[in-house]
Amino acid sequence: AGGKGTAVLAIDADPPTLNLGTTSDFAAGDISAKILEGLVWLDKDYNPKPALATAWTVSPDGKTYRFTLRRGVKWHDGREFTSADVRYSLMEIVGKLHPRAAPVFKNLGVEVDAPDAGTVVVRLQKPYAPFLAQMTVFDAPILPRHIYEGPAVVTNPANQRPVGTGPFKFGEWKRGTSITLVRNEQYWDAGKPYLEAIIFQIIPQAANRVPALQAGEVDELLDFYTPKPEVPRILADKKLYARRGVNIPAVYFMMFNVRSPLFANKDARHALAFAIDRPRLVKQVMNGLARPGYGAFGDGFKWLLNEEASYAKKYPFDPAKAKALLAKAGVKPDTVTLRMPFDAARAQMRGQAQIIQENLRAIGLEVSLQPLERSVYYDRVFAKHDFDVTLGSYFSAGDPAIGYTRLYSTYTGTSPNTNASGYANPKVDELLSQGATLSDRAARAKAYRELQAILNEDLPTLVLFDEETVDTASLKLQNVFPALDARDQWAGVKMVG
Amino acid sequence: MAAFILRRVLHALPLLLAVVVLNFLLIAFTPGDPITLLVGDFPAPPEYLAQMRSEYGLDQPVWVQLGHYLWKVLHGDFGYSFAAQQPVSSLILDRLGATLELTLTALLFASVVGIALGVIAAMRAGKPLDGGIQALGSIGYSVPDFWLGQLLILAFAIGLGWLPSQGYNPIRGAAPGWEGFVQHLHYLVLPAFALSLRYLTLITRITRAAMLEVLHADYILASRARGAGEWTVIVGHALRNAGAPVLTVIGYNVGFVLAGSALVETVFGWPGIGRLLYESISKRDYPVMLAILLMVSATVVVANLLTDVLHRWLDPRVERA
Amino acid sequence: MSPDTSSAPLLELRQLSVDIGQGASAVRVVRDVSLTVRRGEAVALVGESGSGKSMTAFAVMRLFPTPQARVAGGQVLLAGEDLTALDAAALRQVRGARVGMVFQDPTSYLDPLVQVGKQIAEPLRAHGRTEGLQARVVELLDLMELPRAAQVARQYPHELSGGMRQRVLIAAALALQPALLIADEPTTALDVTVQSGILKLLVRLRRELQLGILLITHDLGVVAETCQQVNVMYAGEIVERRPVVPLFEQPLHPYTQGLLGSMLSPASRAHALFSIPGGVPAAGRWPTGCRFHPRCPIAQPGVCDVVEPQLVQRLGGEDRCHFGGEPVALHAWEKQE
Amino acid sequence: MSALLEAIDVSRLFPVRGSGGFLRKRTMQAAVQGVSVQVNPGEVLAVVGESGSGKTTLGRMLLGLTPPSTGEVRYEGRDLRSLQGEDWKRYRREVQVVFQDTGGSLNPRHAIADSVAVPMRYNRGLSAASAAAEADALLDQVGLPAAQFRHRLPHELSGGQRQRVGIARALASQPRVIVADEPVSALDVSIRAQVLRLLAGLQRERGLALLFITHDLGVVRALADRVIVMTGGRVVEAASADALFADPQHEYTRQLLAATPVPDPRRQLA
Amino acid sequence: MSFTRRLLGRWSTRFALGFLVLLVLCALLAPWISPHDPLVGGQDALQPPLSAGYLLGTDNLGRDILSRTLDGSRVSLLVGLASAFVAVCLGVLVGALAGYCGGWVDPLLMRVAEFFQTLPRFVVALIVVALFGASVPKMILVIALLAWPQLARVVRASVATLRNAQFVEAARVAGMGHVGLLAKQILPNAAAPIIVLTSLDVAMAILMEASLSFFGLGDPNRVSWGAMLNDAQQYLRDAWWMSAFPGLAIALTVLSFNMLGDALNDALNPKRRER
Ligand SMILES: Nc1ncnc2c1ncn2[C@@H]1O[C@H](COP(=O)(O)OP(=O)(O)OP(=O)(O)O)[C@@H](O)[C@H]1O
Ligand SMILES: Nc1ncnc2c1ncn2[C@@H]1O[C@H](COP(=O)(O)OP(=O)(O)OP(=O)(O)O)[C@@H](O)[C@H]1O
Ligand SMILES: [Mg+2]
Ligand SMILES: [Mg+2]
Repeated sequence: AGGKGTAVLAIDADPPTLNLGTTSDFAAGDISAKILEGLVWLDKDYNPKPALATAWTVSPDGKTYRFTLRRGVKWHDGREFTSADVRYSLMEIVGKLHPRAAPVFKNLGVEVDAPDAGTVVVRLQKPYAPFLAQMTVFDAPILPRHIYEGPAVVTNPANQRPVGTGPFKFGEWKRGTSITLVRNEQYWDAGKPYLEAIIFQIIPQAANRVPALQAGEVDELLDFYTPKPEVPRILADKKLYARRGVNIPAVYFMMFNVRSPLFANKDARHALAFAIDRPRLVKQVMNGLARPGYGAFGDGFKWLLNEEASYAKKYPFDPAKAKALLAKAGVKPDTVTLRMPFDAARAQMRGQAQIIQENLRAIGLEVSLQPLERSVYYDRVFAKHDFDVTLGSYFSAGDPAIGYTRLYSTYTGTSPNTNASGYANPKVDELLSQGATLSDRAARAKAYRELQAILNEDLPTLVLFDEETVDTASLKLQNVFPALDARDQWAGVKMVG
Repeated sequence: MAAFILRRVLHALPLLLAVVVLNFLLIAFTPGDPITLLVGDFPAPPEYLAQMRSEYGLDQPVWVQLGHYLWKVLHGDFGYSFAAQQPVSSLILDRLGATLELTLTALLFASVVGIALGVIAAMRAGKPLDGGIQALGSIGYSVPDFWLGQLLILAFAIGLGWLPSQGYNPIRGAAPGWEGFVQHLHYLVLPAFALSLRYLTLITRITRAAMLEVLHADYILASRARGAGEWTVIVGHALRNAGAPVLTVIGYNVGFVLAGSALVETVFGWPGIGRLLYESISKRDYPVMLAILLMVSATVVVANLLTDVLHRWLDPRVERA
Repeated sequence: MSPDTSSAPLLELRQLSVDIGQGASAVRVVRDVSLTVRRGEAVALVGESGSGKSMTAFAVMRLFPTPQARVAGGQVLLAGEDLTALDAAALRQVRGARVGMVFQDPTSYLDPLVQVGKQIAEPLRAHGRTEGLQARVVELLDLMELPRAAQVARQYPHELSGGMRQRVLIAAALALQPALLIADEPTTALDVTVQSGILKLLVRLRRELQLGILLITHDLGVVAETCQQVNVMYAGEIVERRPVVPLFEQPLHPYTQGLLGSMLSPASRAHALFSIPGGVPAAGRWPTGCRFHPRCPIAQPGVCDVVEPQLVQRLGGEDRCHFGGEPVALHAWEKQE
Repeated sequence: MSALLEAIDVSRLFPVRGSGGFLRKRTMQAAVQGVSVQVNPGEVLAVVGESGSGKTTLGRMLLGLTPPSTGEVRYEGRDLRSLQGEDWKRYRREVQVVFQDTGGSLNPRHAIADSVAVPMRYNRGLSAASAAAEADALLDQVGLPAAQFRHRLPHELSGGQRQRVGIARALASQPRVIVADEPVSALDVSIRAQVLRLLAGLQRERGLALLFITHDLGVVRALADRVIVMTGGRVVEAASADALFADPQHEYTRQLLAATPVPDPRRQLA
Repeated sequence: MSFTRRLLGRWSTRFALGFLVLLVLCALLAPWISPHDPLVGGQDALQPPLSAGYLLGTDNLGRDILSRTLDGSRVSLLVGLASAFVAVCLGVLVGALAGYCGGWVDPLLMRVAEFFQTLPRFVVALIVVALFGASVPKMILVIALLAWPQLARVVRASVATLRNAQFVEAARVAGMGHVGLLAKQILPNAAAPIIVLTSLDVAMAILMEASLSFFGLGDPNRVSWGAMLNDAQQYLRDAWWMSAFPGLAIALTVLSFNMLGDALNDALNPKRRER
């Protein structure tokens, strides 16, 4: 009772787990964000809003966070939610197992105290500007201690049928077909949620998703699942609401292996920046749903842009200049073949790679495209560094310090999605650390501007474009996408008609 | 007969063992680390990776892993899928029904229609009808099935809107009872057709050839000389004698249909084993891959066995051991 | 009991022709063949391989081993009724019911996948009998002098010996007590001892059931043992026809004489063996004039290679030789040697 | 007189898949059982018997195509198994075969002159040119004028002509013994006589020994000096041809004689 | 009727042969007859067929479909012919050995063949190429490795029968050795099924390459029809020409090889001559 309507949301595949504390899988986040909650959520302007925490204070040194928890919240199994759950979740699950948060927690030396049932105190060993932004359900979901306390978190059956505090309860998982959530009658925000149920429908073939949306079989299709060429069709459809461009910044880039003799030379890197037709990439690969590369941190965070150092100024499309630079770097035309591995599973990479191949051939560089299965790709690029250039894309998760730092900071390990270029610059490391720890935004911006000046010149990585997103929903759904992340905050969504 | 089956099963066991071992080694010696996929797109701390690795036994030497695996398979345990965090057997069982439904429908459709068309073509050999069936058959056999699937969706689902483009059941739930069943059948039509077409045309061709081979056999003439009607002659004698090669083709192609389901299920979003296999390949889900490959191989072996048994049963000349 | 020669003919072929192929490429493999079989009479059709014996037999029931073949002219009268005028359904009523047919190779003419009992019962079923099939099958197998009839009925062709298979074929042909049995080389594939058993059986059936038999063979020894009338066929035509005794004692056509001469007898020695030189020309490539003249010892240029001889009545039979009435013809081959 | 080619107490077993049983239980069945024959130089020995009596198997053992299970085959007094190198080659060359199946015994893709030349090339080691010349001569000799027939493929010949090619091929090795396995039973009456005459003539002219397998007593009478009669894998009677026809000893021989049709219409079957 | 007359008697065979000859010519001459560089695009993306300068239109990166289709024939034919060749060599060798030697060799080799036959071809190819990376030689090898058993079985059956054929025994009595018997007497007479299966294997290999490329597992440095279809997937509704032409090219090529196989089957089989 109370809810009305069942919304159908498209996803691409069965998620590996619904325990958001251990995965950054997109579909898992899509589903679990309706079941679980974080301490805060981020609105469209990156502002933290109360979720399980009703209020918080930050100490002046930026090292201590005190959260006041919402009272009277019940887990879906009827147990009371307390600060012990928060402490357990942050220390034992998120801090240890979350692929994004665990390294940060470790780096910051996070300690969590629960002085009373309604209060949690988090202590960091050094200040970290985006800390609150990382307390969302996606990076720090709060999980029930009474269910997880025990030996193996990763194999806990609750990962398949999670128990949370969120507006929807887990219903049924038909593998390969759908996952159904039902209304949480006990939800703390009385009256919400408005929907009776949510069905996540698995549509594995991308080409079938937009037709399903247009036919009304599906009520929401996020950008992540949408084939780019179909976007104009969506935008033209009067029955659909599209949220365009409000998104969490993400950049697509080409990383140079500066260990290789060729790209140890800055001129060669510059040559490629001049040679690659970035507007064409945007137009033909992304169907216009992107902005040509702006600089080391893209153009998604308006507060830190450094226009002086931008690519538009430094590296306009100019094959002749590129050729000259190559010659200067000592490369004879048509003598070198670059190896360019990329992740075969990502459709956009192939198109980019082919255009880049074409652009570089025009300046006398042959490129051998090497699409690899993902784990092989990780192994080749991040562990073995066996490449000349490679394509990738990193997601900022709402703050440059969370998502982009790993592109440039000195890194000697072999983990995937790190800085594989081999670029190491103490000055850059220093500035990155400032950007992450200063709490004053203006001060952070200064650090990032300086970083852009250095990085756009050194160019260990060439940012190709900033992705733009189009998240779509049927007009039958109201109040969709109030949060920065389109997957978040579905308690307020209503269904009409 | 029982002894024959037993002997064949005994023969099949080393074969299946070889399949398991080869697949295991094939997968084990590929570059790359499945754990890196599992943790997602952010750098995870090495301790965490190590913990995961030991959790799934991936830190042991290959031959130890193989030994463990064989031991477990012998006990009917196909391991634990790290990508789905479920026992492999329950994962497969979940999907088995859908695949059986799809492949059996496709097989049945292809066999019945294929044999009928083959018989008709053979009886009209050299006539326009035969030419038409053969031409359509050749074309059906030549169109790549993934492309065919897309064309079918484009034509019948998106263009004409007669049939759903993908899925297994209406999303908001099927109607109860009979009506729901009919609704479900709508979802079955396109994938079953796409999966069966190549097979159907193959059966048509083989049936036609086999029928031509026997239609002029002496015993057909003899049967006609005894005044037997066309139905008796065609079905009672000709088809029966043409049955062996047709049966062989049907039986020996079960494996291809199963393998083809990987493609068709992916294109049509059918929640079956084929798609599970495809997904598990891209996720490096070793245990699932291994189990499905073993299952497919075992199905092929069983299908071959059934074919032989049926062959023996149909043809008294094959000695009964 | 001697055949009832006075009665009306059971089977009468009138000027029967068979073509293979269509239009311009059609080849006439049987031309203007006439012959007669009466009740209780065994009539032989002999000749070398390729002379058109089988095609003649198939033409009776308009049932050919190749779809290209067809009856091109003439009549087939069965008890006075013209079978060539019947439509397919009516013809089916004749097949198996009024005419039975037995073939050369009992193995290939039995469906390997069907129990022989079922095959024997097939004509019964095909003509609407549904009851007492089993009993009739056993009865027929008994008639064929097969021991343990009921058991044999349940066996498959490959489980039987050649002689047994041929008996099964005969049983199936006789299931509906047809008046006429066409037997196309029924013993060629069999051992001599088995052959003699089958021949004895046919002789018995002919007499006991008043069966008319058209026996096709190339073995004159078999003819001598079983038949009353003999038709000799060469290159698609009947070249001589006469009752068996005069044919053996006084053959008029050189071809008949040649055939008789090349028989092996216990007395013959290899170096003295006789053979007709050359071979039957391929169908359609018949020589002009008399079709036999290229192999004929008494052929005369200007006559035999120009003028087609006609069947001429003489000495109680007919023959197709320009010199059949003249003394040369009587000892044609001796003069050769 | 010492035998040229002889089988001494040979038997040959073939596996028959037995019925029932758990795992494959092989039972062995004897196709030939304790048979001894001698072929003397220049003599025609006929082997008669019902179908399946082991005639072909015996012939194949004498030809070295099937090894005997027990007993031994000797050529010029020496066990085949002990023949090595040159001796084996000589045996190979001097013991030849003519098969029954005129269609199947010639390679359908080879012109007949090539088929005839094969034994000259391999058994006698002639050069291609001289083999070709000799093959032509042989074809002429068996009544197939080489000029006309040399390039024909087997399917372009009649059965009798094909059988002549088969005989020419056997002669091409310049053998001393020919094993002829039912060489005429597939042929038309008139052609049969041609082939028999040819064989008899060659045998006389070249002093060939002939082992002649058949089930036709007429053929035996026409050709043979001595006869052995087989049933069920055993020799049941061995005698000179004349003696056999005059006074058959074994019951089966008598049956065989009685069953042979007599071309006398006055003695019709009753 | 002569073999060629028999072979060319049907219009379908003439069509198939004509198409294949054309295809081979296209493949050989592709660099010279292509109107554009198949790898170079530009701003003219998604132009429909018959638009200025592009007979068959352009793809999403502005590359000429006609030139790409022509260029794609090279990979398809290379993979098809080369893998069929490898498969035939392997299959004939193994089949001939098994059939001729008999004894313990036969069941051993046939078990090995059976083993490869038990593996689902496409799936194994998918896994191997996915895990070990794609390249044309690798694809050829994988496809050939999975295709040979069928040939081996057929060859073995023919050889085992022919081994005891009378003309082979006659040649044995004529003093021919094992190698001569196999090479000169037996194998030429087993050629019919080998030739027929080869043409079918070529078709199968072309399809397999296309399927793998369709899954994005082809070699992206070379144009192939399957890869073109893969590119076209997302544009199915907006640019039908992107998938239509490579799709047709695959279908026609496979069809032609199949028809050729059928025709050879009929022409080489004397029993079928008159039908
Ligand atoms: N299927 C066929 N297609 C073409 N010609 C055929 C066919 N069957 C028979 N013939 C030809 O018809 C002619 C007569 O054949 P038929 O079978 O009647 O001869 P036959 O006298 O019965 O010979 P045999 O003693 O060999 O059985 C022969 O010249 C033969 O070549
Ligand atoms: N290779 C073999 N394998 C198994 N059994 C065989 C083999 N060869 C012959 N036999 C069996 O041995 C027996 C004798 O056969 P064989 O061919 O020697 O007889 P035959 O006297 O030549 O008969 P026919 O007159 O029919 O040619 C038969 O029962 C046959 O089935
Ligand atoms: Mg005949
Ligand atoms: Mg024999």
